[in-house]
Amino acid sequence: MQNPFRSLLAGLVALGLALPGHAGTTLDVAAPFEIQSPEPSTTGHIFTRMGIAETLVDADPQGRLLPGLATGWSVSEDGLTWRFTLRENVLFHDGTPMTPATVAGALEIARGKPGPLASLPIAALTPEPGALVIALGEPVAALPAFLAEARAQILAPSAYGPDGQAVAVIGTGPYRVTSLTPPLSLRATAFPEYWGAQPNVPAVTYTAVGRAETRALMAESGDADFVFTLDPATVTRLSRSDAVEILSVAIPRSLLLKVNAAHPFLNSPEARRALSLAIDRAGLAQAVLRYPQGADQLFPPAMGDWHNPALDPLAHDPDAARALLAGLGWVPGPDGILSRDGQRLALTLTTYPDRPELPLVAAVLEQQFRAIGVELTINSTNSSEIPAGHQAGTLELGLLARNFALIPDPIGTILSDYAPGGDWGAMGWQNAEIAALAQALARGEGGDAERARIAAILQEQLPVIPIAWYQQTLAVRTGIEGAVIDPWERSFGLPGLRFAE
Amino acid sequence: MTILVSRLVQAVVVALLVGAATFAMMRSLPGDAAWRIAAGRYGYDNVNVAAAEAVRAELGLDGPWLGAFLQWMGDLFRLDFGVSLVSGQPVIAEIGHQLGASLWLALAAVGLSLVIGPPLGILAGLRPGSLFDRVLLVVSTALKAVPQFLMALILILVLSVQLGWLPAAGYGQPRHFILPAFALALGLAAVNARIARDAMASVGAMPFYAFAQWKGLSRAQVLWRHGLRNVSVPLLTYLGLQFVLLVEGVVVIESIVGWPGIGHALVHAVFARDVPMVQGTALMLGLGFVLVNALIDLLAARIDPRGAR
Amino acid sequence: MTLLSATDITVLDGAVRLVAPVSLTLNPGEPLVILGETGSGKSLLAQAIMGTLPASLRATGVVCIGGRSLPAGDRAAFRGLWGRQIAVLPQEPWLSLDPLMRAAPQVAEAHRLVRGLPGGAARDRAARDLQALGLGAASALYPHQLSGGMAQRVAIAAARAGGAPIVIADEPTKGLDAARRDDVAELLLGALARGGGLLVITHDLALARRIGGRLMVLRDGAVLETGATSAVLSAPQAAYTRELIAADPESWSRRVAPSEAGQTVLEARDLTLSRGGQRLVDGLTLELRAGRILGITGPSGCGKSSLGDALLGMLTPERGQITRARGLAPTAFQKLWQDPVAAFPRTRPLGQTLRDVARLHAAPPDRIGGLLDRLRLAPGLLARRPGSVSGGELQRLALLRAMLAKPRFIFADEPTSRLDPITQRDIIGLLADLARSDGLAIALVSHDPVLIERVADVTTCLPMQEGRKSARDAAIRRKDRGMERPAILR
Amino acid sequence: MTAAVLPRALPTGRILVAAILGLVAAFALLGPVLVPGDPFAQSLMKSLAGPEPAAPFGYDHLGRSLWHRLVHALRLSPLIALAAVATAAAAGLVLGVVAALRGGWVERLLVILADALLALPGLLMVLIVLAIMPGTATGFWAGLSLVLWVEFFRLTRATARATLASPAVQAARLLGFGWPYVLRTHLWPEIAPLMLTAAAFGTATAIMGIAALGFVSVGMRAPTPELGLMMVELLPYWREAPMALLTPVLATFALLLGLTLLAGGHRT
Repeated sequence: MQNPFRSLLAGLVALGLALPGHAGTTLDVAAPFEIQSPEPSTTGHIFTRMGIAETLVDADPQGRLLPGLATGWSVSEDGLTWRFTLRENVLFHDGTPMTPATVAGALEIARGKPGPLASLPIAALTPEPGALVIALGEPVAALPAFLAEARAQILAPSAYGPDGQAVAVIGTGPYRVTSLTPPLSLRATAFPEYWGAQPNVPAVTYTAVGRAETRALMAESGDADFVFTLDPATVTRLSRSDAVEILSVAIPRSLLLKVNAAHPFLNSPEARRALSLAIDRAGLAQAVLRYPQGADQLFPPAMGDWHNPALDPLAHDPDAARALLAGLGWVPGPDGILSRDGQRLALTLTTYPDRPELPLVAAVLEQQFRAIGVELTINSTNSSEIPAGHQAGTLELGLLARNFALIPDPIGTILSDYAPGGDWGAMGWQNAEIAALAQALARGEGGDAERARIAAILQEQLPVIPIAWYQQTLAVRTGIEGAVIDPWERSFGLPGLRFAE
Repeated sequence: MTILVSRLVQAVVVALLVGAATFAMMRSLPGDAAWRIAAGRYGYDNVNVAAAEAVRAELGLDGPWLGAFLQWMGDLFRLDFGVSLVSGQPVIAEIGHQLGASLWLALAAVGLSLVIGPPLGILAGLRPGSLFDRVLLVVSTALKAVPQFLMALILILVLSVQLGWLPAAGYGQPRHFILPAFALALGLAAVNARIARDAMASVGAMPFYAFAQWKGLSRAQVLWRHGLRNVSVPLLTYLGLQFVLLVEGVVVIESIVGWPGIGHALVHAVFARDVPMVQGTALMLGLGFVLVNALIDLLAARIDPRGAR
Repeated sequence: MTLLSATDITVLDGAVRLVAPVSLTLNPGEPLVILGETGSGKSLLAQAIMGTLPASLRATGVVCIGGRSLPAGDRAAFRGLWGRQIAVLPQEPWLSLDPLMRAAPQVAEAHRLVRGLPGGAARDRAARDLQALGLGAASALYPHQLSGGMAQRVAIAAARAGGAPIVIADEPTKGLDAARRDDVAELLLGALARGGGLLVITHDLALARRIGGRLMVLRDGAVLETGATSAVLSAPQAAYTRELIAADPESWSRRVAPSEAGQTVLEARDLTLSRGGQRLVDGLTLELRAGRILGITGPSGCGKSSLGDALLGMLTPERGQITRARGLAPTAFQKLWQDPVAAFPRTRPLGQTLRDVARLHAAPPDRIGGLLDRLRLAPGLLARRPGSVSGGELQRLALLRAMLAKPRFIFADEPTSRLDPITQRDIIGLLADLARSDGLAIALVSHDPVLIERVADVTTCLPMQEGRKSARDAAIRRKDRGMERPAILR
Repeated sequence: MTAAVLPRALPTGRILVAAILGLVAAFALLGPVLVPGDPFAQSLMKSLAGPEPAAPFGYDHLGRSLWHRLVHALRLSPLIALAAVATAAAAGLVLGVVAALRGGWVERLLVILADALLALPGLLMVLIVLAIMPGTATGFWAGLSLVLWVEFFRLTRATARATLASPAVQAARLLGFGWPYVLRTHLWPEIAPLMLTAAAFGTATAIMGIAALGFVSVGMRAPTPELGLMMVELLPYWREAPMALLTPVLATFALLLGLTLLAGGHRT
C-alpha cells in the first residue's frame, strides 16, 4: 500500500511545483484584515493601504501631514473655515475626473457613517472651483489629520449605491481593483492614468489570512511576498531565515489594561498603582511579546512629542504593591487572595483573541496578580464586550491594544478616550484638567507643555495601566526592495517597492 | 419516487431546524447583538457607542418574540436570507462566492479519497485475512484516529514547513489544492477503504460470486463484471453519509489554510455573530447533504434495481 | 468411457477427517445420486471433486476429468475446468445470480467469455437457451423479479452455457416447493440426453427417486451403501438407509385420530386477512378442537403464517371473527416457529429462559425435568445458548417451553422444514403424541402435502390469492435469503 | 456472514485498546500525583524550556508545565465527551425504544427529526449551541449531546424494531411476559454491544470536535488547557520547541486511536 500511495503523493507534489506561479510581476500581500465589502467605513483601511484609494491629506512616517489629493490647505483666523485646494487632473479608476463636487459628495457620505469624521462639528462642505471649503461649528486644529484617515477616502460617485453604501471601489490611487472577492482576496493592477509616479510593481494581490501562524508559514514558504503583522514567535524564527527580511518599527499603539475606576476595589489611585506594580513588564515583553522592553508610560516614543521621557517610569515591585493594598485595608486570606470586609479581591478581566498576544498577556497577568493576592478571571471574548461593558458600567478590567493613531494626530484618540473617558479609554474616571488641556490642544492652542502634563496626569492617576508599546512587524521576501513600515498604519507603501534584478 | 418525497421532507425539516436554531442564536446572543455586529463590521479599533447605535438603528434588533420568529421563518421559506450583518452584502451573493471554492476543495478531496481508498480496500477484500488486509486495517484505523485538523497540521509541518514543497495556505492556484485536499482525503480514504474492503469481502463470500467463477469466468472477469458493481452500491450510499464528515472537515480545514470557502465563512460568521450568514451557510450545507443524498439515492436505485429497503 | 473418476477423496479440517476416503465414477448417461443428511459430508465430497472447498479445509485424493488427473488438494488446477468441463449448479439459485444483472446477460457472459462466442452471437445463444427453458419473457428481468423455479432454470442455463459435459448439482431443490421438484429433476435429466454426466447431491428421497441411476448413501463422511437407485430405495441394506427411508413422509402410516373430538378451543368465522395492503386469506372458516390436528398447507406466501398470527391474536383480521373457548388463559395459545434459533433470546442460556417461563407460570420445580425426559432431551442442554444446540433439539426445547405455559392450542408453523427427515419424523411424532395425551389442539403448517395428509385430522389448503405473485416472491425471498445485501447496509 | 469473513477488530486489538486507553487514563488521573504541579502556573523565565523533574514534558511558551497542562486537557475533553455521550446515549436509547414500541406518528416524527439532524454537520450544530449557551464546557456538552443522540437513536430503533418483531419476542409475549422483561432479556443484550461501540465512537467524535474547534480558536478559550488549543498555541514555536507541540499531538492521537480501536476498527 505504500508504493501507490507514495508515488501518487509524489506525483501531486510534482504537479504543484510545476505549475507556474506569478512571481516577478505580481506582489502578494498577506495581512490579517478581512475584506468585508467595498464599503470604506468597514474596509477602507485596506484600500488605502493597498494604494487603491487616497485621502485628501497624507502623512509621512513621522506623522507630519503631507499633501494628498489636496495640494494644500489653509484655515481662517477664527479656525472655523478650512479651504483645501484640490489636485488637478486626477482621474478616478472609472475614467471620470475628480472634481470639488465629487470630493464633497464622498466626504458627505463618509461623515454619515460611523467613524472619526462623524464626531467632527462640520457645518457644511462646499465645493468651490478647484477647492473644497469646510465650515466648522467650532475650531478643530487637527482637521487635516482627520481627513488623512482611511474612512475619509475619496471614491468616485459611481462607487456608491443609492443608499450611500459603496458597491465598488473606484478610487484614485496608483492601483486599480481588478477583482474583489470578499472576505479574503483582492487583485489590483497599476492604474496607467494615475496622477503621480507609476508604481514599480505592475500588479498586487491582497489575501486576508486571519491566523498568525498561517501568515508566518506563507512568509516562510514564499507564498506571500509581503506579510503584515507577525506574531512574536514568528519574528524570532523568521529573523533566522534567509528567505525573508523582517522589518519592525515602534508604532503609536499601546497594550494597556483598562480599569473601571468606579469599581469599589479600583477607585483609588493606590489600588491601580498596586496593580501596575504587580506587572513584570520587562519579563512579559521578552517572553510573550519578544520586545526588548515594556512600556514605562502610556504614550510610546513613536508618538513623538506626546512621549514624555521625564516621567518616572512604571516599575515592577510586588512587595510595594502588597504594601499599597494592605494600606487600603486588604488582608490576605488562607489561599493568598486578599479580602476586605468579607469581599475577595476577585476581578474579571475581559479581552479578545483577535490580537493573539492579548489572551497570552492576560494569562500572564493572572499569575502576576495572584502573586500580590488579586484573583483574576479571564474572559476572552468578542472585542465588543469591552466598549459594551464600558457603556453598561459592568466592565472591571479590560486588556486591549489601543491605537493612538486612528488619525495621524493622536489628539483625536486622546479626546475620545481621556477627555473625560471613552469606550477604549478611561472608565469611571474624570479629570477636568486633562479635559481642558486636550480640548485646548484640539483647538490648536498649546503645545509640548500641555502634552507633557497630560502624560504626567495619566501616569499618576493610572485610569489605564500601560503594559507594552507595540512594534509593527513585517516580513518581506528577500529580493524586494524599498519596504518601509508606516507607523500610522495607513499604507503598505506598495508603490515604493521594486523587485530586485 | 418515495425516496424523493422523504428527501423533500428531510430538506424541509432541515430548513426548519436551521431557522429555529439561528433564530435562537440571534435572540440569545450573549451581550448585545448590536455591539457584536459592530465589532465584526468596524474592527476592534473602531467599535464604539456610535457604531453600535448605528447598527442597532439599521437592523431593528428589538421587537416582540413571536412576530420576529414568524417573520424570520417566513423570510427563510421565501428563500430570503437577508443581508450579512457584517458586510452588508446579501447573504446569497456571499455564499455564491464561497460555495465554488468549497465545492472544488470538496470535490478534489472526494476524488482523491476515491483514488486512494476503494482500490486498496477492494484489494484487501479480495483476500480477507491476508497480510495486506491486516496491514490496511492497521493503517486505516490509525488514519481514522487522526482528526482532519491534526492531519492538516501534520501535513503543513512536514510538507510546507520542513520540506517546503507546498504552500501552507493560500487559494487560487492548483498547487494550493494539494495540501488541504490531502488533509481531507486521507481520513475519508481510510474509511472508504474499510467500506470497500468489507463490501468486497462480503460480496466475495456471496454465492453468486462463487457461481460466476464456476461458470468459467476468470477472477478478473468476475471482479470486473460482478464484484465492482455490487461493491459500488454500499460505497455510494456511504459516500452520501460521508458528506457530513466532509463538510465538517471542510469547515475546519478551510479555517486553517485560509480557504475562502463556505466553511471559513461559517466559522467567521459564528465568531462575529453574523446570524444571517450562519443561517445561510448552515442551510446551504444541510440542503447540500440532502441534495447529494437524493442524487445518490437515485443513482443507487439505477444500479441496484431491488428498490429502497 | 468414464467422464469423471474420483479416487480416495478425503477432506480434512486440520487433523479431523470430515470425509473418509471415498471413490466414485461418473459415466455418460448414468446419473449418480449422493444421498445423506445434513453433516453427512456429501457437500464437502462434491466440493472436493469440483475444487471448490473453502480454503480452511484440505482435500487429498485424485480426480480424473476429461483425461486429466488432478490432485484434489490443488485447488487452482480445477479453475480451468469450471464451466468448460464441469457445470456446477448452485444450492440456492436466487443467491447465485448477480442481483444487479438482468437474467440474459448472466447467461450470455458465459457464452462469450467461456465459450468465446462474439458478443452478438453470445446474446443470441443466451436468448435461445432461455427460450428453450420457457424463460423467454424473463430474460430482461432481474433475479429479484424471478420466482424460485425461474431462478433455478436461469442458473442452469448459465452454468451450462460454457458447454461442460458434466453437471454437478448440490441440493438443487433446496428452498423449492414440492411441485417444482419434478421440474428440476426433468431439467437435470435433460443434460444426460446428450451423453453428459450428472452428479446430484441431495437429502431428498423423492428427488433421488426421480433422478434414478446409481445411488450412494453417505453418513459421517463414509459411504454406507451404493447401488442402483431403485434397488437401494426399494431394498435398503444398511439400517441407516432403512431409517432414512422410513422417515420420509411417504412411508409414514396415517395417524389415527381419537375417535371422540374434544371441545372447541378456537373458532374462526369468515376470516379475511390482509397484510401490507395485500389480501391473504379471504372468508376462511375453521374450528380447532382439543386433541385434533388441523393441517394447513399451500404454496409459499399464501398467508399461512399470517393465519397463525391472527389465530394467536397478533394480527387483527380485516373481517370475520375469532372466538376462543371461555375460561382459557391468554397464554394457553402458543406457537412453534420454523427457525427455533430465532425463537429464543440469542444470548441467554436456554435453562435460564425456561426457568423464567416456569416461574412466570408458577410451574412446580420438577416440571422442566419431567418435560425434558418426556421430550427425550439431555439436561446438559440447558447450560447452552440457542446457537449451540442442534435444530431438532432446539425445536423440542421450544415445544418444552410452550408446554410450560400449559397450552390448549399450539400453532406449529413449518416446525420441521429446516430439519432432517429423521428428526422431522421425531418432532411431528411428539406433536401428535401431545395432541392425543394432553388434549392439545394443534394447527400444523407445512408445504409438504404428503406430510399433512399423513398427520392431520382436518386439512385446510390455502389457495394463492389473485395478484399475489410478486408479493409471494418477495415473501419467499425474505424467507430464503439470510442475507440480501452486504451487512453494511442493514 | 460471520466473524471469520469480517474481522471486527485487530486480533491484538483488545490488548492494544486496554494498553493505550489505560495509559492515557493513568496519566490523566495519576499525573499530578506523580509530579505535583499547577497547569496554570507560569514562569516566564522557563518559556519553552526542556524537561526537568518538576515538569517531565518541559514547558510551553509561557513557561507552564506541559505535563500538567496535558493532564488537565486529558481530563477536560474526555469528561465533556463522556458526559455528552452519556446524555446522548440515554436520550437515544429511550427515544429509540419508544419509537420502536409506539410506532405511528411518534416514530415518524422522531425519525424525521433524526434524519434532519443527520443532514447537518455536527460541528456546525456545536458551534451554534456554543453561541447560544453561556459556558463553553456546558455549551460543548449540550451541543455534542444534541449531535450524538441521533446515532444512538438510530441504532436503538433499528435494533429494537428487528428484535421486537422477532419470533423470540413474539414467543415471550405469547408466554405472557411483560414489556419490562422483554426489554431486559431480549432487547438490552442486543443493544448493549452496539451501545459500547457507538459510545466509543461518539466519545472519539466529541473529543475530535472539541479539539478541532479549539484549534480554529472557536472552542475552549485560553488559558484553559485543551488539546486543540494547546496545539495552536504551540504551533508558532514549532522550530524552537518541536517536542512541545508534539506532546499534545501525540496525546490526542493516542486517545483517539484507543477509542477508535475500542469502537471496533471499522464502522460506517
